[in-house]
Amino acid sequence: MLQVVFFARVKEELGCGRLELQWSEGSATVGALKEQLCQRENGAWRNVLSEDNLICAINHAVVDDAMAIADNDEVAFFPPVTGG
Amino acid sequence: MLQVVFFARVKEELGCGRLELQWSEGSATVGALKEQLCQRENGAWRNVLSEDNLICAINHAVVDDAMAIADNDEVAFFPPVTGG
Amino acid sequence: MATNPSPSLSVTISQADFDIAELQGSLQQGNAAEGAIATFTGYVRSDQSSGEVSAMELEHYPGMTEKSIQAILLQASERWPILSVKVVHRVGRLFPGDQIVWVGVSSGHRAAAFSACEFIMDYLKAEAPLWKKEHSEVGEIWVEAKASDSGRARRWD
Amino acid sequence: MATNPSPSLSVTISQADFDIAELQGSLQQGNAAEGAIATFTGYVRSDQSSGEVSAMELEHYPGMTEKSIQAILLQASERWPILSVKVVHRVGRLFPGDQIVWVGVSSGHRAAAFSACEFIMDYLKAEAPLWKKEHSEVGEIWVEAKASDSGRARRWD
Repeated sequence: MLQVVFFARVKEELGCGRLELQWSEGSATVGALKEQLCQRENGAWRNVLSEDNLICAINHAVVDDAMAIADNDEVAFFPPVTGG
Repeated sequence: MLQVVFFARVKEELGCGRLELQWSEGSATVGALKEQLCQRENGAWRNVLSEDNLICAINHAVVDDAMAIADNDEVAFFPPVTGG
Repeated sequence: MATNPSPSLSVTISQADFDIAELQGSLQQGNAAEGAIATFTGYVRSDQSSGEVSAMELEHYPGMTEKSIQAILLQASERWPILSVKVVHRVGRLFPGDQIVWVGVSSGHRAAAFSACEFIMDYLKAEAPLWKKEHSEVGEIWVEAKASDSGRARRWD
Repeated sequence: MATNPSPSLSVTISQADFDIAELQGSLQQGNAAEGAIATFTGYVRSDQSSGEVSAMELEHYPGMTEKSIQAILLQASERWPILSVKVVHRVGRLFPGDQIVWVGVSSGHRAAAFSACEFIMDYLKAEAPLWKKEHSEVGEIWVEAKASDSGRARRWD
């Protein structure tokens, strides 16, 4: 299983904070997982997840679209950070 | 009258914190006043007041040896500052 | 070396307010070399681009936020001779004038304390997963990241 | 302009110890633009070049010291958008771990607060008539000015 989590504006716009997905070949990289998620809700998620500045972290480390995802990873998607 | 004040190591080495001097032609610039002071105690003050890094202030503003001194000025001599 | 112990690096994410005097006191460990503490406190401003802000909400990524700030503190401690450093960042609902973040750095001398403190704030703004939402007359608005913030972090590279 | 009042610039020279929380609180004037406070606190270190220091004496030039720090604060306020700034410097006899100096700067944003705070400390070290004498096993020694301190002030020119 993959834990997929969303934060802040991304969470709000998707109306979803956390998903559990079966790990599969189709979700074996960040890019592939994103494409799979983009198809949800008849493609409504694509607007949110195709943003250029979307950040992805695997197990709390920021990664890029080419990064491989292993089973049981926690994959997070969130907008640019604005703390401090 | 001139008020002449000394601080920190300079005060300690001269054994003097404050002097009142008559203003005169011989004390009309910082350089002239310094030369006059250097002759005190049989020249013992010269060791202290001829130090390269001695700082002079007139009425609380740092000045150089060429600065004119007016009657009633407060003239201060002190070593490089070390606060903070 | 026994005479140069690892610096203490501490991160707290909390809804609770903090006491700056207590935090600064906790940086002091009775070390003979302690000579300088630089601190930064961030507050909720009410005048924002979205208008007069009445409240703010801060969201974080539990686990990753602490970890990423800890990594920034480690970087700072490798770069400057830090004795002790502490970061406290609040989350949840905050109001104008409220304290948001506190960073304190203890070092032997001021140059290291100032540099490390500013470095930590710059990286925290650019890298720590925290997000602000402003509440104002015009509604609720997620604060947009500023290009200047990632620029300020990059200038330390 | 009424909307951009002159910053508050305050200098205190005193034998008494100070309370950092009270000082930081006094920088906050309820201004909607207050977003950032940077502070610096200097402490008496016991490990000095002259050996293990047991006490320190700080002498100042009453009148000139306040005036010269006030001039530094004015320079800082002309250079950065400061809302409020305060300096407290102790004089007299101090012991290891004692607070010596506190500088706090309130501004809308952190960059100005950090820069102004560090600028003030650098100039204070280089220009304010204050002198330290260390008491240690080897006797009483006036601290020598460091070339690096005048260098640090000059880098702002």
